[in-house]
Amino acid sequence: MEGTLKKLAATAVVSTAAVALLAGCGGQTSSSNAAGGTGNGASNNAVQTSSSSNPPLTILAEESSSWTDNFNPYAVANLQTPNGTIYEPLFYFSTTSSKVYNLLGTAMQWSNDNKTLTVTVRDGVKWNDGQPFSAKDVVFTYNLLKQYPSLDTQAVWKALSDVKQVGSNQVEFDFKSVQVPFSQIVVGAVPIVPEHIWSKIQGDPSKWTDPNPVGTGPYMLDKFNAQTYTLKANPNYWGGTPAVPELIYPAISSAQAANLQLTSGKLDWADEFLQNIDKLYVSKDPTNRHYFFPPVADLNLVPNLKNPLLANTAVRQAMSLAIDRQQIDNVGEFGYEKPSNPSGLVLPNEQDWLKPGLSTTFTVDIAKANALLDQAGFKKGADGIRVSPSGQKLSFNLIAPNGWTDWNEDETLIAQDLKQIGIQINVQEPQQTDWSNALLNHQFDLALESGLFAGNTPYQGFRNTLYPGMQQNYEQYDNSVVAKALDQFASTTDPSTQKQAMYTVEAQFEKDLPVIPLVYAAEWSQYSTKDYTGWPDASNPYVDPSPATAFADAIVLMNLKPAH
Amino acid sequence: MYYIKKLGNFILLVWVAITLNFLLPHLMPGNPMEALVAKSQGKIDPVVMHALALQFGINNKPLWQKYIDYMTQLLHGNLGVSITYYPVHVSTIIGQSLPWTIILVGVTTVLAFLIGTLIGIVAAWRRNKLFDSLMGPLWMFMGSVPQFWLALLLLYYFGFQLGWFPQMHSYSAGDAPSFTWRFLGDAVWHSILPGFALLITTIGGWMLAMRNNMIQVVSDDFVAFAKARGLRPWTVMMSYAARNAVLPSVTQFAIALGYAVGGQILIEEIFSYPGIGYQLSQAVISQDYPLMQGIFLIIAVVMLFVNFAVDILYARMDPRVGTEEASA
Amino acid sequence: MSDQPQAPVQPAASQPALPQKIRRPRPQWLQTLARVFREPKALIGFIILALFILIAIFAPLLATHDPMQEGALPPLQPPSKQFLFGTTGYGDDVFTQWVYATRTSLSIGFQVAVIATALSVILGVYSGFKGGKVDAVVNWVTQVMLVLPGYPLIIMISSYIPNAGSEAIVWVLGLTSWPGAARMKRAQAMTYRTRDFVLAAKLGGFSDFRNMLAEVFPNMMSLVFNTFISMISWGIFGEAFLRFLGIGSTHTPSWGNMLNQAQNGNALMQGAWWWFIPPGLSITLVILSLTLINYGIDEVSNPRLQKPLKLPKALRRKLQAAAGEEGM
Amino acid sequence: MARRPVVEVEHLSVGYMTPRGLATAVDDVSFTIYENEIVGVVGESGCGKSTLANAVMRLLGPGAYVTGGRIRVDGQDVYRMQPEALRQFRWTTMSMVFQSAMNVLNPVKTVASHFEDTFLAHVPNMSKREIADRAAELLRLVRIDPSRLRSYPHELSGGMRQRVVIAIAIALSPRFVIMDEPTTALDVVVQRSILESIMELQGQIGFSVLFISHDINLVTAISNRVGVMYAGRLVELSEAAFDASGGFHHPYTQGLLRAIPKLAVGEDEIEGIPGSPPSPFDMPSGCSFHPRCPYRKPECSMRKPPLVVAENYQVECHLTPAERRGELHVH
Amino acid sequence: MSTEQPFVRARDLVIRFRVKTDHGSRWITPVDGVSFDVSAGEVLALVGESGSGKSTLGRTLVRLNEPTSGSLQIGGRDVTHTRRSRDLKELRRQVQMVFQDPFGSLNPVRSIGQHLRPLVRKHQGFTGQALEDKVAELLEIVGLQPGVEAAVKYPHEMSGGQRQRVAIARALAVNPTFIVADEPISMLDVSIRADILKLLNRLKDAFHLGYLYITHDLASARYFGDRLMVLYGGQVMETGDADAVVGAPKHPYTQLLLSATAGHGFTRKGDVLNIDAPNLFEGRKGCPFAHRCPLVMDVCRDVRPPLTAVDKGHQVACHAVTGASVHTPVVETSPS
Repeated sequence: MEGTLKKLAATAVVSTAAVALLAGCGGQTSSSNAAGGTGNGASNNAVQTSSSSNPPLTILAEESSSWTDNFNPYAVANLQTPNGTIYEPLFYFSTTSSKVYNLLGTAMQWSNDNKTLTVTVRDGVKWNDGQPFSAKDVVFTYNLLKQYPSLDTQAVWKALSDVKQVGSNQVEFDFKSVQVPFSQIVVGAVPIVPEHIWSKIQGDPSKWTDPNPVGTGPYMLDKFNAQTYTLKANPNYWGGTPAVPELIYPAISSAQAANLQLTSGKLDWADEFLQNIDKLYVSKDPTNRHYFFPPVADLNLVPNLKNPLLANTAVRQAMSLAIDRQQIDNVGEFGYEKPSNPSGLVLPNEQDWLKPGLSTTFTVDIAKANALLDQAGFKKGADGIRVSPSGQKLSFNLIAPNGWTDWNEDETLIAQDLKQIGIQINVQEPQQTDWSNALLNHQFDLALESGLFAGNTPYQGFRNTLYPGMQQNYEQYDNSVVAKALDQFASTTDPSTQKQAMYTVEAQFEKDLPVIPLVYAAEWSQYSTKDYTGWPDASNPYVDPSPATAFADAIVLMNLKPAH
Repeated sequence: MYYIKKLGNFILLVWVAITLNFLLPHLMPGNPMEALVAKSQGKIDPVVMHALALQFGINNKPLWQKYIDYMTQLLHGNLGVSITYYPVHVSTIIGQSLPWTIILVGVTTVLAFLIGTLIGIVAAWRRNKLFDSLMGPLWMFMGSVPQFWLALLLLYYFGFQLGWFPQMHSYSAGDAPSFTWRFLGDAVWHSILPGFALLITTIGGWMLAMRNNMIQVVSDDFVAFAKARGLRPWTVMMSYAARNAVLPSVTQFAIALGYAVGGQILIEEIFSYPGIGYQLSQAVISQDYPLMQGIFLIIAVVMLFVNFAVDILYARMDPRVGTEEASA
Repeated sequence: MSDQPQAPVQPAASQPALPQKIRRPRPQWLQTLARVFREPKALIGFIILALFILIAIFAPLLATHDPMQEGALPPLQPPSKQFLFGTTGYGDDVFTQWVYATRTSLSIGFQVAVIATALSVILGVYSGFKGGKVDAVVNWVTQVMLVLPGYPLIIMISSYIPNAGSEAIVWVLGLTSWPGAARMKRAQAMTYRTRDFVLAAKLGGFSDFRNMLAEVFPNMMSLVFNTFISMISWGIFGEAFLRFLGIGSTHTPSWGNMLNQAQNGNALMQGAWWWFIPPGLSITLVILSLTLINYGIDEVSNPRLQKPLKLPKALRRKLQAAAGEEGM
Repeated sequence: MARRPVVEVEHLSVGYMTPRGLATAVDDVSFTIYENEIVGVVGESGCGKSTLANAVMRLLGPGAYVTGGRIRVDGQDVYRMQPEALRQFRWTTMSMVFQSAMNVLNPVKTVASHFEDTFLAHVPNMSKREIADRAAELLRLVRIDPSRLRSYPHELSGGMRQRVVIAIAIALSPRFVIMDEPTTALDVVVQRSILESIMELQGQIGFSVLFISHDINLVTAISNRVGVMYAGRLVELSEAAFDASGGFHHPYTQGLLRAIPKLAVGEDEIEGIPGSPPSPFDMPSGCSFHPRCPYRKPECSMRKPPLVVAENYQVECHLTPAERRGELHVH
Repeated sequence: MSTEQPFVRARDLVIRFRVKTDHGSRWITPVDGVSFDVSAGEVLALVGESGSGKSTLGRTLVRLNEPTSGSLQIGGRDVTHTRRSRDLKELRRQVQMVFQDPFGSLNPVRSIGQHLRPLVRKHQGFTGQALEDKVAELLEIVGLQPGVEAAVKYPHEMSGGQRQRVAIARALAVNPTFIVADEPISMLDVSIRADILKLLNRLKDAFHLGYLYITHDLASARYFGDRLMVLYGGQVMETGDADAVVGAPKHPYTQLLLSATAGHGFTRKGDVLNIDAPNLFEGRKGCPFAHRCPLVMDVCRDVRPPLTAVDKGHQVACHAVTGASVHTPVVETSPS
């Protein structure tokens, strides 16, 4: 949805920070054992090193009127994307595939009834100031987070009880309880910082701007000014010198300015929402200009289940049947966001988890929807609005943040669709903060909301949305079958047990429709193959293609090869 | 005496402005955390929120306590730390963006004033002649064009379609600000489109005001007396008519200069110009209190200072000021 | 004798003095208005404005498509018989949007003008005329308001109004735009405070309130009207500015919203000028018309701005001929 | 004594263009001012006397046009000069003291810079020193301390301002000075002292004066000859006679004199002229004064009165001298 | 002059204002210790040049100014410091004012009828047709015939003289017993002045009106005033019977004023006099006229001369006149 935040999306820095936070928030453990074997794209590039003559890449990852000289990877408010190319976590868990990348860690091993995770740290890694990297740095990093809760922006110490070095190159993570999926955050979303620098910071390190970042990643800071900063290749990178010698990050303050730059060919990699992208962008240079908009989540119509009318499954079913999702895609979302799957999964990313035999698509069936409502005793009044047996009108407020134009358009379309079955929708567009507060406090009838389900597995998304008491369970769904299945999933590393648990959740989801999925929310990305190839695309969605996904950027960049 | 009174008034107004700057954001519903949660679409874990709250130093101290803290910090010259750019100091952000705003908006304001005033002088002097009947409607039209609309048209046509001018930024990427001709030239080059949009839409106001003042002054007796004395027409026009007619515009000019410090939100956004206006609008939207307050403070102080300076200047330009009698 | 001095000479006296037949002269402001209409520039302004007002009034009749049916048409169609102004990238008819937008934008402009003018009149006239403590307070508030940067303040306020519809925008713009106008009115009202006719009314035993309403206010009509016109401009500009920034409901068609949508939809980049030009040009034309009207009022109500009349051509030629004969 | 004419006004007519048409403000006025002569012109507001002054100076405001006649000053036709020639002619040959002494000085310039501008416009190579010396000398002439050169106009009293203006007016020793109500806004005592200054200067330097005022007593006291204007016409031009009531001949002039309260104890009879001056759009036929004239005859409303020229006066009136004195006609 | 209780009785009136100057604000005293009486039906002419305090004094009688000290009794009631609006209204029912500028004293947007009607309704209680008749009658009293027609006119449609007549009618509408006429003819054309003066005179007799007639013109003061009071620098210089003061002025200032009046003793020769304005700042000493006085003595600069009777009802404040035994006129004063 970034493209739609428009001007209201504040300093995009903040929103990207949040996205970056969440990008890691999904996942499971079962595949983590196997992760060590997954090929690391970076090593492919180790071969060709004569990159200095290659052209630079100009990248737009976030809209900002100007940059500030702050590269502290823990300063949440200003987590600039390139931190992912300067600092690295131990592992990276792809959200668009099941791949797991070994970065500073080379292997993971569960023990102690899935309560202890032992990570083997990579040998021969140097910080970009030439100092050697070791497991000590990893332990230092995690303990720093423990010491300064303000740095622990992923809340890893909520789950951890201890982090300690084992042997020369291993680090042991002790969990308070069995929380296998959460380990992806613990080892996949915490950038490791050098002890020899960070131990010397005076006072709270979260208040330090880290103007000369020392990391292990493939790039390091070159030049900085408020309008543009550049990163240069780290010659000592353990994965070999990246093919792209220089990354340029211009500050662009609005989506429109960014679109202009993009269509002018001045950006090589971007994550812009752009209408008519084929005509505006691709057609200017069809051989080199490409885009890839992988679905990463569902856009849901969230009903407040504490509303007795909306608690009625028949009403939700009827709504789902009446909504023309294709039209929402075509008109509201410009054909970029395909209709969702009834299972609640994001396909094709999570194809592996789909329970066989579930219906594959939503269909529009006004007659059936009307029949469902008739059956449930809702009669149409003189004004065409249905009335419940107890005399209440089927009339609901629908909220979406003001200024999110595509959602605002979607709202209107939904209202038009539901009118046909006698449900009245009052479209409302509160300010983003109010919309958010309404959701958190459950003071709404219907809301548009996109749960960022995407992760390495569907677990986190379902848990967030459906588990009782979760913050994102805005609809207040409470189903013990679902909750039990999710608990079962989290406590095991066995793939087949996990699959069975997921099937249970999917079946319940399709039956209950606790939220009504509409279309997939997509991640935007445009890239040029003029100078470099090897980008993630539909045929090989190895990581999230958006340049706004911090740690994934390093993996993409290490996968690029000169085009000529 | 006159100056002392003005200075006293100035200091008092600065204090009120500071207090208002402090109060206004706090009177608004919500807080930066809520804004951040909203922006992240509500998916920040409560524990994480705790970390953020710690980072931002958000607390539930009573308002008066916060006010005292704020004033104490201010007296130490500390504007605080921005929330959106945490942990960068507000003064750093202002220092980074204000110069560009002053260069772009300040210079265009001055230019618009000079050009508009000059056209106004000549138009009034040659009232109802060809020059006047062309300039009046032309600049009236230009003054009616929405600035951002014109800016976008210019950007798309001259920046995008023709590619004659840069589309964004205040200087070329990869350049570092320096006092070389090349850099200055580059900076001027980058300011042409936004500057033109600002200039062309604001000249009209000055021109019309000056024309009106000038026409009125021209009918004053001292102008007739100057003509009667056989002074050269240029002397009569500039040193008699215009010299007096410009006085009312000077106050307006001060206000315009003051507002110039606030930047031009849309122009800066459209051209990704690293100015303070866009910074401010973003601060407002993200409820970045410290940044908002810092920028508001700068604007208010500059505004008041410019007003104060103009009062002084005005007193020099118009010897009558400050001595007129008023009965109590 | 001279006790009845004009009786023998006043032509009026020779007419029968029947009370019923007495010509009641039009009040001065009506005469002024009539003269404004005779001013060609102002007349053009009135015609343009009238056209837009007609469009606004008859929007439902003029609209060629259903304004509520969103996205039903093929997107980005250039102007044609079917789509007079083409269609948007969202598949809406631009002409239909435009006529309804005219209605919204004009009505917002008028409403803002009503609020701001009323406030500026009430506060300005009252404090200027009354003087004393009330005046001191009002004057202070005005000064402070003038120091706060306008647009950022507006953004700040409006971004916190839940579900900022047109009404919210009207109130925000109306409540923030009175100070400048109030200051002008205060200054003028102050000059009336010591005018002889006001003193005479005071001596007649009438209250200050009555004198303010009956003696002072009617004399300020042209200033009030001037303010009203300027405030319409301000309202229209302000609405466009806020909506372009994305503040306020996007479902109310207005010129600012159309521009916002066109901009979001990259209208210019896609060559869809028909989507981008009408709203901006409409703003320009309406503001221009208002400027022209204000200009006309100025020229007519301020005697020092009145245009000197030229000798009729025939008379001039005759004089030249006579001068030639005389050998001058 | 063979007197040289300095100002010759012949059949001058001036009109203002108004929405209702052309309004004649000065109607066929002719007179001559000789060397070293003071000619006073009196009349009530709107009679055209200021328009006359401005027309002579070729300083008519916007909308006012000379519609006939010609004006020669020092032998040169004022209205046939090129702009640059006119510019140089002004102040070196003719200058003017304006009605509103309060407003004729540029409020943002010092007295000294007014002198500077004036001198430099006509004697470009004059040095600052010379200008300062000359300005000081001029101020002394009008009895103002030269230290006042540094003052701004608002720092001077009305009387002083008017003296400064007079000093500026004679700065370049013009042959002819127009004084348009130079003392109207001033108190009587100040008024008198300024008039004395004017007369003193005129005696010392020698220049002709066209002195315009609404105060017939004042004009009579200062002028050699007095012209009386009514509704745009110069209805009378007479040798100034100090014995006021007997010296004037037009019924209007006599009416004016009767309307003024007298200081002398016992002279308590005053009488206004009935009615008010005609509007330029509603000019009475014949003699424009006839509706207000106590001695009017039938022919007064039918024909324009002839110009009656006598030894020491000229008057436009149908009445015989006896009739004008009201001897034959009792109203 | 009547011997009964005078209608206006002013004693030692002092009025101070604060003014802003280059050197901060200072107090001036435009009216400084002025005492006088005016009886019902009597005209007191107040003569002085600008800055003499005559207008300030005039406005004090209708209490547009409040005296700083002294006492002011009008109609037997002390109104020196009256502030209650009811009492002020009561005062203004008795005392009305006619202003100098006939163009400024009428509201340009209100017709003549609109000026008068509310007053007549409020103060005389007429309504309906009676009100219209009364307004017309008032206008006819001041010489605007026919009244009904004058009532529908707007000020800009009238000449200066007609406007001043309306202003007088407005003052009459309240049925006052006393009128402060502040230079009512100075801005009018000469030919009209006489008629306005005569009108005021006629009203005086018809309604037994008393006037404070403020003017800078000695001749009209003598013509209209019963008694005359010469003011200079806020202080009374000379007061007495109008004919006596003009016919035999005692005070050097009165003499100067008289000699300066054109057409009366005015010659082409004479001394240019010091024309500096009097010092009004608080703390001044002596006689305000001292700096211009041809008879000035040392005592004049230090001691304020008391107002001393030189004749019956004729008082002069001058050390040279009352202090010295012989008075030698220095300026030609005899009218021709």
